[in-house]
Amino acid sequence: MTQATTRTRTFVQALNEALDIAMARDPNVYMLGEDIGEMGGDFGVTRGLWAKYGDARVRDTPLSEAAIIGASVGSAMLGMRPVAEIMFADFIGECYDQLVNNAAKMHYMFDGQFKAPIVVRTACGGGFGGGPHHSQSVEGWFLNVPGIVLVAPSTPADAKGLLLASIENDNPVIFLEHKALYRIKGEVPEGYYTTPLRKAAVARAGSDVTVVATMKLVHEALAAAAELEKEGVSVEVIDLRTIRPYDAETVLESVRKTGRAVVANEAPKIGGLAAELSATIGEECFHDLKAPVARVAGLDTPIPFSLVLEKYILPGKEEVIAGIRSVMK
Amino acid sequence: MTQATTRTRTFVQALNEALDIAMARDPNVYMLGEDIGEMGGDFGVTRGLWAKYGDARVRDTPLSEAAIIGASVGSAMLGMRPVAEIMFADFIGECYDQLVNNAAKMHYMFDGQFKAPIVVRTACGGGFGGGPHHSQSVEGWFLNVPGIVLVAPSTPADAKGLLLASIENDNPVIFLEHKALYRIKGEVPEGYYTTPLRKAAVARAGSDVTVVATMKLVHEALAAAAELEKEGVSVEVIDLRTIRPYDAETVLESVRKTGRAVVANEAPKIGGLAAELSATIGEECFHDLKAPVARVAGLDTPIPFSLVLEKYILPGKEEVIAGIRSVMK
Amino acid sequence: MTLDIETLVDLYRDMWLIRAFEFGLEREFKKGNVPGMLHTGVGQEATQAALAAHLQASDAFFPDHRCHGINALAQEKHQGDGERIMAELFGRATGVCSGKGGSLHSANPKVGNFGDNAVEGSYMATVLGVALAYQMRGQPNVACCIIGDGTVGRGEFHESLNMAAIWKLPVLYACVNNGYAISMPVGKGHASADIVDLARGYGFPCEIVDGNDIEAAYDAVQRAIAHIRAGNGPYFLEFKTWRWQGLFSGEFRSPEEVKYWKEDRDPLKLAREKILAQGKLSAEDLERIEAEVKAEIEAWIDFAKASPMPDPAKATADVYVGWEVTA
Amino acid sequence: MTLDIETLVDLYRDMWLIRAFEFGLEREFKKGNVPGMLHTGVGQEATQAALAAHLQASDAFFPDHRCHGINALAQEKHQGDGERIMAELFGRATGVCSGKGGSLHSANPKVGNFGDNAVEGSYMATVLGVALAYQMRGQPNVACCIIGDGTVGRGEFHESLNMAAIWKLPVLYACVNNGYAISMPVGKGHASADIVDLARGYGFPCEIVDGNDIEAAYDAVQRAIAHIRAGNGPYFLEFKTWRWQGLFSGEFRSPEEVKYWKEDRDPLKLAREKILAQGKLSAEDLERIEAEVKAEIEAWIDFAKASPMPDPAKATADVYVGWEVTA
Ligand SMILES: Cc1ncc(C[n+]2csc(CCOP(=O)(O)OP(=O)(O)O)c2C)c(N)n1
Ligand SMILES: Cc1ncc(C[n+]2csc(CCOP(=O)(O)OP(=O)(O)O)c2C)c(N)n1
Ligand SMILES: [Mg+2]
Ligand SMILES: [Mg+2]
Repeated sequence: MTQATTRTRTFVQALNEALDIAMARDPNVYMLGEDIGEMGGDFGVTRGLWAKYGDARVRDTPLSEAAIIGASVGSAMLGMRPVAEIMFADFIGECYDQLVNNAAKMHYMFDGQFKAPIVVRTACGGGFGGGPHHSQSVEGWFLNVPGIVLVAPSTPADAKGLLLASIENDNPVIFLEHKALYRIKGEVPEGYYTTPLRKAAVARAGSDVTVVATMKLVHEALAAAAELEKEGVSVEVIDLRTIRPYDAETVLESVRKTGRAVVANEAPKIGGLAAELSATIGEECFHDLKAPVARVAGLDTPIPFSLVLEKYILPGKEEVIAGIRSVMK
Repeated sequence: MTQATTRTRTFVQALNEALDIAMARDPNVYMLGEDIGEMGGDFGVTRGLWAKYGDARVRDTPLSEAAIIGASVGSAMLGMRPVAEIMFADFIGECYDQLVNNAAKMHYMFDGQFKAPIVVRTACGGGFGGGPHHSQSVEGWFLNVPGIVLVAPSTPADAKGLLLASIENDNPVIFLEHKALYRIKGEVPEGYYTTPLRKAAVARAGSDVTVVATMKLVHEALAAAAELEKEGVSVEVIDLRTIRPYDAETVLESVRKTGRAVVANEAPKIGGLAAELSATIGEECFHDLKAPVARVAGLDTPIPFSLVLEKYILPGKEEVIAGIRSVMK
Repeated sequence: MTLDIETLVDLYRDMWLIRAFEFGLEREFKKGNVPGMLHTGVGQEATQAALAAHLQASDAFFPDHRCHGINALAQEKHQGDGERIMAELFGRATGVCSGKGGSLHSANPKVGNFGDNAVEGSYMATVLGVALAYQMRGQPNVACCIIGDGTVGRGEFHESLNMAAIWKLPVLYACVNNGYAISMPVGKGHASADIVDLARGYGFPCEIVDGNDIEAAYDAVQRAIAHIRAGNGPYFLEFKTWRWQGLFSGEFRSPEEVKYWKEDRDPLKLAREKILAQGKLSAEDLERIEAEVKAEIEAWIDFAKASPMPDPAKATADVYVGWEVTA
Repeated sequence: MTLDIETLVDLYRDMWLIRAFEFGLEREFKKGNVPGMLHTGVGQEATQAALAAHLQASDAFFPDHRCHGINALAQEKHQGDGERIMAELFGRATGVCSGKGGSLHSANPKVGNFGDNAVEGSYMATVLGVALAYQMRGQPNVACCIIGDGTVGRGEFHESLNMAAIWKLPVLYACVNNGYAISMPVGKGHASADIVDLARGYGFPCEIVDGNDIEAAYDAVQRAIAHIRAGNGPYFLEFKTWRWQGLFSGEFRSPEEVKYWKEDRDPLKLAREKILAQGKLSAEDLERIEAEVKAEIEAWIDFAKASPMPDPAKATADVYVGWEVTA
């Protein structure tokens, strides 16, 4: 990301730019999904691209999630670069077999003879009263699946750079777009660039405690860090960016430095990303840790509809602050 | 389990007894799945029950995994007690949405008005050259799913008692049957009894190190313990039995006593059960731990066909021993 | 066929209730009083009223995202408290799911409402089990799943129809073909614009019904349910209709199409004409009914607004039956 | 129709190769030399040989669990090394997937073999994408998925046929209806024992073919592929056939049924009769061919057995393209 010129763009606009650039650069790139054509998708991420690239490369599909992923994978076997949209991440259970047993395993089980370079863009995350089937964080469903790549941007600039990198990557990528971030704005470089996969970013440098966060919780962690700075606590915030396979090095280096770690992820705590990070930190930084790693995560429940209930179970700035305080004791 | 009379039975026979008893005790119990009728299932678990209970209660289905789980859940909403068989756990991706978004959430999202007391029996685990789609350990796919119960017996007696308890339980249970255990024998009490869910067992008492294991790895851990005993290392082996929600108390109590922990699970290491256990032990036993928690798990790969390859990536006794040695250092 | 005037007027009232419910709800949604997403059933009232008229509290129906109306009718008919559907949509403690479900997950087994599943079409599998339980217990009930034309794209469509057929299950498939799945026209998303073409292969009766003609809809549902209750297995009804509103809809339909459906094919207008043609009620009689229904809906909205929010701590209840959540 | 003698004899040889392959494999499996599970295609040779005869290396086919034969034919025809299919089944380093795939996951894109997926039927979705790539690139190729009658139960059957229809994709559905899915008779597992009844609604051509008559099968595949290559969209062939062996099969079939299919309807016997009827080859000529093929298969088995096991450390290669596995 050495581009000089940046403009203020929303997360959605940044994604849209990435798709436009990828489509223009490589005729093998095409998109498919429900209502992504003339309508531009439920969240407007593909807006304008159907008009520009036409029916054949911006393909509206029926409500057939398994067929969407199957078609993506099959075309990728022949060198196409499909970018599929699964409207809400919650629906990815409908194509779980296609992703886990076929896309993720194909390169391996066929001894490297096929690749499945697909990107599955999907809107995840809660906070808007979407209820149990429109609000989930699904990274936990795929954490234990070798072969899958999970990418999770938190800023418009990364959204663009990571999406371009994902489309170029030769592995099947599930690209998580947190709905609460779609409207945030940030400086986005012009033109083509990629942000490396499998590389975490230090979103804020600090020396007392490390917070490893994803997506919306990066912002909550930054807000928590700003607040705790007033109390003299220096918080380092690491934006994981790629969830699988993740950049343990950057995480561990930071924790070795600070000696304290909080992992923050919106999905339910039990069996989620926070557990994996905590386990790895526990293994690798055993002698550096001054306090147990704290997990800041969703409560172990489905996501209720009513906003007061939803707020109760999802983690936010306050929970991150509490997590930090717990490890500072 | 206070029964006096026990008999030697295989794991398969023990499961078969449990099904027979459950069918006899409660007319709401019925079974459905592919080839479970006259044929008795791929592994013979339902053998003889079709002849005894007939077509209506032992239902052969088409190759329609989503419909099998859908039918189970719908009937459970009206108080039936379906026991579904998904022939190989690997195929559960085909009904992932049905389990995760409907069975697991129904009680919650409908405010307790419906229950989904289904049991989904399924054959998991590797070691026989089954290849990438007939060998997986799938507990990792459901660890981050609140509302799901994961049960995983390691002995014939527990297989029977846990299956009866699962059928009686009011929650949706995925009942994992490790294929490598089907033919093992053990003492099994006669008649009806249940083994409590959500309660781990101390499979072997010890004082130097705790190994928390599941299914086949319980046996590997016991073998490892026997071997290390000769070297003067006293290993406590905990059989988790219920994987979600699990019995943290028994685990933590043991680790607090021994100060050293190894978690052993056949699924890939990254993002799996071993991570969850390690994280929780790290949080709760921070000051008791004399060494970092060791994870003994599968390598981060799909399961290859050729036996030499499969053996390389799956954990066994040797890997458990290495794990124990690493924490004894 | 011609319905007797009492039935027709009752149905008219039910249809009006649906429309008033949806318009009131939409108004409140736009004001920011209703969280989440909104999909309304305006234009599809005849189909919903016909189904509600024939389904008993001991039957089961799976409502989709446009079925607030049928949910409210069932609630009103069997428990007399339709306002609890409204309250659920407002996320209140008095809602049928105490605010946990919302628009897309309102259920109440006591009135036969087996709940929406917002993963469109997943309950095409669930409905099999409900029907199977009826069959195994020898109960003459019907399990009805209401699906849109778009939802037919899901693989479960095939698994469900096939299993219902081979097991002769008492399932009523009520396919509400309103021409679109969000922006996708039915003839573009499916091999046939007539969904029955995809259903006929399973060998049970399939019918196309004018979903905007309350008499035709009422009659078809009656016929289908009689067939099912008599133990003859599943039945498939495709209601041709059109939705007036719904998020992400307007811009993909021509002004002619909109005019045709709203002016020439409005199910309420058509029903009103039928009633007046019988010469037993006057336009004023109907206006009185409309005003009464409208007032009732406003009372429901007031009830919802005045209801307390759920206790936040309830958010961890009922994850597991009998077990507390520990994290 | 009658095939010319050269074609017929070639097909006879191919069918014999399949049968010899399967019998040899089964023998070795019983000796414990082949790990995992085994499903053979004995009895279904005509269908497989007909498909193999018409598919080019630049086409794609998805073989199912009984398709060792078609895999071997493709491998032999396009690369001259059918023994690498055998070696794969033995889990050897010389196998087409270096032992990583085995019986249920043998693939080789160079011969058009896009690999089995042992989650039965999942590739009904994958085939769409292969066909879509051909279509988008203007290539006149065919993507063929071979599915059993039982596999038709999967929801992807519907999603696949529907999407292939609306996008007019060059897909050949080759449904091998051998009457059973493990123990489930086709007429019990499906609403119709004729799978075409479930496929016709999608509006593209569907045919029932005598899968044990090599001439009928050859002809049907030719016709279907010509239709597809000409850009007319998908085609569905249902081959009626029967499998001799296969795990978990025998006990659910009556002795009469077994006798009928093995004696009266053996595709090899039927083909032999056709050849001899043309009067150009003698029984001895055919026996010579059979002996040659048999010897070749034994050589393949010897090759497989003599091949090295894979290097265990390769077990962590190729999980990700370009990235090493770290745990
Ligand atoms: C599995 C799944 N895919 C996609 C969606 C998003 N979605 C919600 S409604 C809808 C369109 C449904 O169309 P149809 O069934 O015709 O119902 P209509 O809205 O027209 O009444 C879609 C695609 C969903 N909820 N679930
Ligand atoms: C999704 C899935 N469900 C179940 C199985 C187990 N299974 C393997 S083969 C088979 C029967 C398939 O029947 P059919 O398609 O008719 O093929 P046949 O064996 O008769 O050739 C089944 C149920 C599987 N492999 N995948
Ligand atoms: Mg519609
Ligand atoms: Mg078959």
